[in-house]
Amino acid sequence: MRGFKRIVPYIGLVLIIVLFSALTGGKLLSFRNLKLIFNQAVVLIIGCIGVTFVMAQGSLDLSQGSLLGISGAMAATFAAITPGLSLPLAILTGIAVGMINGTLLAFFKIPSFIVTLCVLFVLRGLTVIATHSGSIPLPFAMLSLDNFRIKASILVTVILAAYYAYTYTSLGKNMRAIGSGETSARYSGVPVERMKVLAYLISGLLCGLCGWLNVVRTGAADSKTGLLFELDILTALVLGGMPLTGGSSAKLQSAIIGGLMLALLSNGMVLVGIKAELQQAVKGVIFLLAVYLSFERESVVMIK
Amino acid sequence: MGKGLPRKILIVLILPCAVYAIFFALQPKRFGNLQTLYIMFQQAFLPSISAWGLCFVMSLGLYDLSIGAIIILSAIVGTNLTLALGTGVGYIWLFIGCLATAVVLELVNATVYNLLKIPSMIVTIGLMILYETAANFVGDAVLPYELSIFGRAPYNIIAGAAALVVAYILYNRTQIGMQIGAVGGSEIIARNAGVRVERVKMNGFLLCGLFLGIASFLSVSYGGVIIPSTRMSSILRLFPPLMGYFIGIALKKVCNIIIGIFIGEMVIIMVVTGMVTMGVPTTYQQVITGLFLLAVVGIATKAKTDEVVK
Amino acid sequence: MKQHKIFCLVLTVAFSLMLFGGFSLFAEQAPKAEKAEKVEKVEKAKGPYLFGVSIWSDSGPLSKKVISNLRYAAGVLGAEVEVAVDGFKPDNQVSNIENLIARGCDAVMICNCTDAVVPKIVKLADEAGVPLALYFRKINDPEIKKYAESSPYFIGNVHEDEVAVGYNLGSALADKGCRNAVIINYNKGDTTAENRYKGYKKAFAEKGIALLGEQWDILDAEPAANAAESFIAAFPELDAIAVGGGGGGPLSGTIRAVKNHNKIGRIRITASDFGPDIAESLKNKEVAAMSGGHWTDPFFTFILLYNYVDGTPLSKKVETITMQPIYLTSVSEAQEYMKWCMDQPPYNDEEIKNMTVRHNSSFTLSDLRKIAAAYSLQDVIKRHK
Amino acid sequence: MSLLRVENIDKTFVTTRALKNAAIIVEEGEIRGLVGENGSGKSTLVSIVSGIIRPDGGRMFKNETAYAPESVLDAGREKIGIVVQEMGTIDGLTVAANLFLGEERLFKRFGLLNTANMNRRSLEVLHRYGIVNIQPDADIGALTFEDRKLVEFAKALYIDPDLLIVDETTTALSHHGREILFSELKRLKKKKRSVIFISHDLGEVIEHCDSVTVMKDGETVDTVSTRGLNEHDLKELMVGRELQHTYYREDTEASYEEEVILRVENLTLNGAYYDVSFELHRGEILGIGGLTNCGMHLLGKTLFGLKPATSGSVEVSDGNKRITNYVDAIAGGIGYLPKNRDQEGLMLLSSIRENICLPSLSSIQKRGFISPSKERKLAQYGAEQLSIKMSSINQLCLYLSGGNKQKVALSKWLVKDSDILILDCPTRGIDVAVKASIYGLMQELKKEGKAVLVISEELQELIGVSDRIIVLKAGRVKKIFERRKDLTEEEIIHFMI
Repeated sequence: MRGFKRIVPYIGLVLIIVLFSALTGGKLLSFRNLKLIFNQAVVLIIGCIGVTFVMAQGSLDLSQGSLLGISGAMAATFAAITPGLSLPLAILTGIAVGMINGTLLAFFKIPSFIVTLCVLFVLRGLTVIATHSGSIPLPFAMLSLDNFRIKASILVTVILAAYYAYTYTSLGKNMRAIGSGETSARYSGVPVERMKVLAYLISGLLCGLCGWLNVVRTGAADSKTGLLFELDILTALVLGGMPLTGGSSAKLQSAIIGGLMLALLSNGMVLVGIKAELQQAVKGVIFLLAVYLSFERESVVMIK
Repeated sequence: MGKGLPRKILIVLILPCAVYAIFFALQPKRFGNLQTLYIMFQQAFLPSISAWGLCFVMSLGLYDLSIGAIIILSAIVGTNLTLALGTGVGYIWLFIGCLATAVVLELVNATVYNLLKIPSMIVTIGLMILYETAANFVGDAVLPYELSIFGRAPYNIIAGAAALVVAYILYNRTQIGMQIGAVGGSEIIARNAGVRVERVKMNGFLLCGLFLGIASFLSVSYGGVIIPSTRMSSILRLFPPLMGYFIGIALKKVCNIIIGIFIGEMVIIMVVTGMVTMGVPTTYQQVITGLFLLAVVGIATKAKTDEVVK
Repeated sequence: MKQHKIFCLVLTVAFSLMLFGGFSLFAEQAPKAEKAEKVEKVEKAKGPYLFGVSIWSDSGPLSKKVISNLRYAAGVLGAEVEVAVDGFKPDNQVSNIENLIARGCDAVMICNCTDAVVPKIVKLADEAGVPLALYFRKINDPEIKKYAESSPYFIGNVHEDEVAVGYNLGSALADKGCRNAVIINYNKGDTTAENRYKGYKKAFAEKGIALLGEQWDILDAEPAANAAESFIAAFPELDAIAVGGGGGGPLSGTIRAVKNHNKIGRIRITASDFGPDIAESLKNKEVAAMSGGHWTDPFFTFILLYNYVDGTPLSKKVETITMQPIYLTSVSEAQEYMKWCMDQPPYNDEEIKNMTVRHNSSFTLSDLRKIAAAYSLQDVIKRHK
Repeated sequence: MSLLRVENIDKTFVTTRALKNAAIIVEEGEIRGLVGENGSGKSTLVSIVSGIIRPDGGRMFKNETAYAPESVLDAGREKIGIVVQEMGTIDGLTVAANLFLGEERLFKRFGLLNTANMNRRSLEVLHRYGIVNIQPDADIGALTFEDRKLVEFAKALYIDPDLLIVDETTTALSHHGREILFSELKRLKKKKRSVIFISHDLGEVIEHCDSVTVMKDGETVDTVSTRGLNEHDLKELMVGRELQHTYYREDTEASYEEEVILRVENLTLNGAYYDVSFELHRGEILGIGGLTNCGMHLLGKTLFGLKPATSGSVEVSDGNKRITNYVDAIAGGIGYLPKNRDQEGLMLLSSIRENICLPSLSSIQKRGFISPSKERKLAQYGAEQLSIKMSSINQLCLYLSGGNKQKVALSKWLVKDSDILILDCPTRGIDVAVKASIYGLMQELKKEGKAVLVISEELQELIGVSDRIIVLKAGRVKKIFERRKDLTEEEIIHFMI
């Protein structure tokens, strides 16, 4: 049964692909469209990967939406000065915010739900200020950076690096250990506080990268960029089978599967021509169903 | 008991008084007058009522992210019901409509949570999307002015105060409230003591629905119009009550959470109104409110060294 | 171990995707692929035309009316409309355009959230060879405008002169003798909101009205009522509230606040975007003047696109069409507006058909401009009475 | 007619067989002791009797009528009350609310709770049992553990039970608390009520009980009268005679190398322990004994760098490194087995492999890369070394028995090759066989030249394994015993209390 539950997200992904390609007469799997889905999923997947590190510890990161906005705004602002500065600044912004999140959680012991929610507010305000209450266009020259191969290599690099760090290094193992049992992990020598800050740092870093990718993709940093992105990430991860409690059953694959699934759904429903007003409902039902089937009740002591 | 009480009251009043004093000092002409205070007092009720509802769910250790969608959908159903049923004693229909819808929706929340046995945060996100869609299909809520007497003083204060009393009694003086506290404290011990945990959780959601019903009734009376939000944007309605709840939790040691929530909402509204009157741009308001909340919660949270904080 | 295998599989797929993607990039540049694409297009043309619309929301009076009106017009012309919601977020706007093009839309239209997103969208349309037009918007940034106009697939845009809207409403306040005003507006940073704000400020400066305060990001009735109450309490001298927009909710909330504080007659309100209860807001003269009914704007964008797709473009150049919103000042006007514009389409089937070259070979761009410029309550009544 | 008759009760927790054909008969007006090793199934048995958990099979009769409680409330209706071993009160509620949890309807009037009445009743109840220092409207979180236990005791008593079950409560109680407890038991007996009393303090059991039932490995082995019974006989019943001689070390001389491996100087943690100094040598097993709250458990945590001391120092001789946090401690070669295994010792929701490898990750990684095969090998090696019973190293620890859990918790320090092992209650709640293997392991470590520090509440164990025993009383070192043949518990206890 546990084996089955583990592969529910994969089955879901395959089902969605089969269903939608049947409904669209194969249009879904045309190269053009696959590229589109990839384009739309890149930012989400990278964002999800970052948050995976946080959720592996059983914490939440809800600050992503505004972080995407502010890092994008920083990228665009500095791109106007020198295009070369945009990426480092977006990433630095992410790291700084991650540091703040992590420090407030680890050392001030404020629950992550509250910390990241408050930071979400603060950053949204800062985004609006940074975009001068509007939007900052990117130099035209940088639009060419929205290139499939650049994005593909960034995504593959991020996936490989994250997968490596998550699976084959003490970093990832320590983080999952914190999710499985913080006290036991501490008593086994896991530097819990450092790991917590580090997880938010990674999450922030990758979100900064997302911010940059997003700006390059749209050509604009807008005051509304990334609004509710944190919920997209949360749903994608949960859809991909990520347990909210974290721990050793938290898999990095969830980020990829979930991100792809969400992008496939959005794209597929437009292709099939489902009425716009109904698309959300379809998503909601699939979401609940997927979690219902994949949720590992036996390995959770209490369902909150 | 008696001896600590004055001190506690004093501590509780420090926060709102300090905020008031700061803005009064900065803007004595605009902020200080009684009317501003009166208006802020009225405004604090609306988010407080939702927060009281939320409190019953959050006290159980559960989340309800769908409250925004529930308020919207109940207000829309209630209003359209009223308009369809005739408007003689319209606000009674409106009240019943809003209340019944909200309670039914929370019943759905609780049932799905109990049946599917998946975390409440996930359940309520999923259902939030469905409620939003439903609301969008029903249409807008447009309440005629004659039916919205509960949107203005003193009726809104009467309704709000009644809700406060009800919330206080339910939370502190009933079996349901006490059992909610017990299950929130320790599900296992409560179960061992013979508390029927599933039913208590159900009750928590239903009570939340009760207050959301009142909140949606007062919301539509106050603003006159409620337009459905889609694409999860109804979650934006969750934040004001949630902020008050956070402050309520922070003040828990010195005052009852129901009253703490109201004080919290009052303080937040003072901060916002204060900034409006000072002419602080809206964007800075968001930043300042966020930082303020973080500061209050940060100062009040004193986790024990060994405590696990997620 | 099973996990590992599955993950490896996914990785392989990702890799191959990347590789193939890379190839297809090459392939696209090669002439061969272009041919293939053209063939595809010819096939599409056989079915009814499909128009992709990316809109900010699918709820609220304005967006709902836009969608229903477009669907109606498309129905008359035997075309179809595919709607995608973007929430005014740049990334979603780009994704929507991508998805709509992938859906096989013959043309796409969008209300862009900012000028800055236009180059990307134009680029997408260019690459796919799908005509694109904007509604409710004009491009302010000269550089972006130049870029967009250089594209063969950018058809044009339809917009209202929002600065003029703000100015007119601001002047209306001045005419009523108002001296101290506040502005309640929706999203900070939104082009339309900012333009209306500019118009108001211009009018206030010219007519000597003091702007006491402003509050942004208000999209619902209750926060608007909150803000209005705060203003009323803080500024006893207040005699005018300008509501920048937000789809009717904020206006309604503001009216309620003014009513609840018994300031009717002492505080004048102006608003853009009609609320859902238009007649009520004018009944007791709470509202000095309001503008709205501009939901026909996307309809003109649609006509532009339809003629283009049908092979009879109205112009070879990028065209900008300007139209006026409807101003309402009295209950009777409101009732007529409801009757003639809301309960029945402002342009009937025959009129819509006459706006296409297919049904009316003498139809030209200047005709369309005239129709758009003439759009007003009187115009609609005159035509349909 | 017996008050309670329990027959053939079976209970299995996932993979652990907790009870096998357990049976007990309690007569009216009898105080029955229930003794047995940790993990022998005492708590499980009384949990079933009191309705906390349900049995897999077997029957129960109360007053010769079938009795199958679905909840504690059911049991309460049948007049069976229990004071559980763990925390049984809920933070954030008042004393009164805890006292009447699940029984709130008693105070309902017109749907509301009359809290004033509830407080009054609570005060009455508390006073009735001589508990005068607790206010009913106080938040229970503000009380000490003892006071919270007394509230639970009052909660179990106020229903006027026919049968009261007291599960291992006395260790948490002070002299005053115990007096309250035992006088109440006497009163119950006088009223022809019965008691099941679980305690590890055998002397206490013999003194206050009429008869005693012995449990071992989930079975009820024997029931004997306490008249003329001595502790030694009772212990033999509990442990089983055959294991007695292989259980502990056979040598009777203290033996360790000269080299000091860990030096503790003037260590003080206010409120816990004061001015503790000692040296731990290579090849030494050093025991620390005392009452539960004598500060020795916190001392263990400080040595491992988890609880910073107020003053004084802990130094690892290897490079004279001072230990101030747990990361340094592990780097200095210290391993720590906490007392609370399920919360602190193991990640229950992780696999055996993950648990065993966690502290060793830094040593098996190569330029940041941790090879899965190396990890597997390490875990396999660790698991085999202690012969952990499992389906595979990928099994979740949640489903292991107590003894195997303890082995996993120990294994992670063995594979880490720690020089110094701090074991806090290493044999708590595990069966005899595993106990023996842990003692054997300690001796092996000693032979390898490692140092072991055992913190234990069981004196017999300390005497059996240690080279030296440090006795703490109220946080201060009272006496250090060298290993010798005729060292007795009595001699040590003298310094403990």
